[in-house]
Amino acid sequence: MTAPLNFHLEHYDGPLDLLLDLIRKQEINIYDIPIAQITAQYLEYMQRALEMDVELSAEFIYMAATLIHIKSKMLLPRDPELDKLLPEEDPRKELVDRLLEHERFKSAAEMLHQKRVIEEAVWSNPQIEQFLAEDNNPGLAVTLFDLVKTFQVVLERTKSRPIYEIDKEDVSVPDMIRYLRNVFENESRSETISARGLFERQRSRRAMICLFLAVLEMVKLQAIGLVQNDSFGEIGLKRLKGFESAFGSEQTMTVIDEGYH
Amino acid sequence: MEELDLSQLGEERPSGGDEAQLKAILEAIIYVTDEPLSAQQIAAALGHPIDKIKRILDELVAEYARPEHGLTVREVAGGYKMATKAEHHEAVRAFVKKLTPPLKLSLAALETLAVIAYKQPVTAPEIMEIRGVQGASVLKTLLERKLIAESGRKNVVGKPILYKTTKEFLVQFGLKDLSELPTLKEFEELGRMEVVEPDPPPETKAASEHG
Amino acid sequence: MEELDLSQLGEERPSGGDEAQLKAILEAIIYVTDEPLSAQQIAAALGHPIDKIKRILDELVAEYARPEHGLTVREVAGGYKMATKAEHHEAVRAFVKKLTPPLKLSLAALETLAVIAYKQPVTAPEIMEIRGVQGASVLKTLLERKLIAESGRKNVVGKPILYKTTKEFLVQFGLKDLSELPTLKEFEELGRMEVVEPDPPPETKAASEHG
Repeated sequence: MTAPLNFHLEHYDGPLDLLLDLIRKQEINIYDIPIAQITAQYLEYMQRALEMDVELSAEFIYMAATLIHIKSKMLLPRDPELDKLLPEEDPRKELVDRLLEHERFKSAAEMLHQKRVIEEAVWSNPQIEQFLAEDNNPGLAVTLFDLVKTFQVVLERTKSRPIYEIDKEDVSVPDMIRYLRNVFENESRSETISARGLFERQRSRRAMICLFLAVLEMVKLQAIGLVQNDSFGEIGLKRLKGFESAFGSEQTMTVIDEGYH
Repeated sequence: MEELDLSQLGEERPSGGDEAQLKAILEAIIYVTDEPLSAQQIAAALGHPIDKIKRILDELVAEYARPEHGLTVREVAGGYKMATKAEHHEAVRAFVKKLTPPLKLSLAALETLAVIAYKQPVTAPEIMEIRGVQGASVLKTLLERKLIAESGRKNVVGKPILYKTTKEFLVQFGLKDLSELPTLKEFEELGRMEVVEPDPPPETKAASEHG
Repeated sequence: MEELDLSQLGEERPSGGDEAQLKAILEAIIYVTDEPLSAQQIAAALGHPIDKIKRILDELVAEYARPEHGLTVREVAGGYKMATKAEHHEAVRAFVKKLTPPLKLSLAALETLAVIAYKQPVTAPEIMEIRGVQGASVLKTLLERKLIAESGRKNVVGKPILYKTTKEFLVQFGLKDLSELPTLKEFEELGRMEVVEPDPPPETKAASEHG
């Protein structure tokens, strides 16, 4: 059988779209679909798509299976007596219902499109800016979607955090000592922390220098020690007994703050 | 800036002049604001009874509806908004500069939007079932354009997110509210009418199916 | 899909006799443009004699001058422009002020809120660590808007304050409870991020933090 249609191979947005087009273009009564004919045409479309390397999604294949299933069901002879007792539903019915439902939404989409065409011909020119107070700075009106998207962006940024110079005033040696103190406080007592890891997390050269000086300060205070397990291995930072006495009160930090001021 | 006592603006002094004054203020307010304003919002802010505000707004709508006006006061998304009339678009277009940002939606996006508009709140799997297509990427477009929004979760296995249309949807499609959408049944009847009954070509006769 | 033929919407070529139509078009044009348009510009664009355009423009000016209108068509800088009448400016300003503003958040605030929503309870240093930004926090803004609240202190040295989102947060984002927050996985399923908007360079972001 030759296909009566010029298929626009990439045109169909799913198998329901293709089936509807086959039915409507041939002016077939949707309530009495010649299933063998439509199945053949449908399979031919898939064949052609295959030949032209058009990728068909799984639902096209699933629909092909459905069509063949319906076709085989319709070929089975039915017992007229049983039919009287237990009238069997038309095997095409479920498919027809789905097609009709799909078509209704296609019409609804068309209706929305027409409404947009009208809206595109309408212009509004609000002048609210003139009446907004200066302190009424515009921000973002946000939705849940914005919230998730923002979080995603933050996480993406964390992954590919670039090295850049931040404001010179931003990081100081005392800052870095506090930072290290926090890091150690969040780790279990015996944990060795990779020095390289700490430096890699810094985002500016200045921060790295401050971190380096902070490490030296803390070693001097005997709050932490440096460990290296084998001669060219990773250098690790380890919390020492002096940690508590050094940071138990704010006094140490006050002295350091003054020293670096 | 000093807060003006809005009650001075003609409240409770039932003379015709005051009503004209109030109408003038309503016209100015609708002209100025970018969001559709509901009668209730306006009434609350101006300290006038809502009935009175609504009556004067309806007068404004009727007046601008007359053909000698190129502007219209429309009811959109539950509020009132001033705009040009669509029928003058050709003449106006030449003078418009970047006023309405274009909203171009693909057919897939429009269909998805239609499903959400009619079935809301609805989940992504339900939308895909109706459209017969996998893939939810158009949902992202619609969310980004604020035409749809999340609306809780459906209490079924997997707790899928529910979606609904937004006020922006009403604005962009010029709808007063959702009830203004034609019913799905109306589309069905349209479809039925199109079925040009008998005369199927001979080879499509159902009989040949079974033979 | 076919373009809808807008000429069906009732447009007729403005003929000499149809002055009402022409007046409507002039009204729409003056409304739409931000710069004052001269009669000459309009006449040239519409293909009508300038005398006629000028006469109808004068009619518009006279009509809008009547007290029941809050708008005015003014001759400014050799052209015509629509605006609100000065005598209603205070009323309009007061009205605009009273409009309940939508929930507006800066990008920094939104980022901080997102981190708290997904990582709660969380401390300020942890938020900064995740955001990768140093500098003044926007926690105060979020606390003021009652979107977040304090939730005890973390049991580490310095006992930093923990933050969590509030009931108001749920209300503002239409969530029944926190379990309704979309997971990042769900978000990603909405379609690969096509990197729609290029991320502003980190310098600008850091700068805006301090600003």
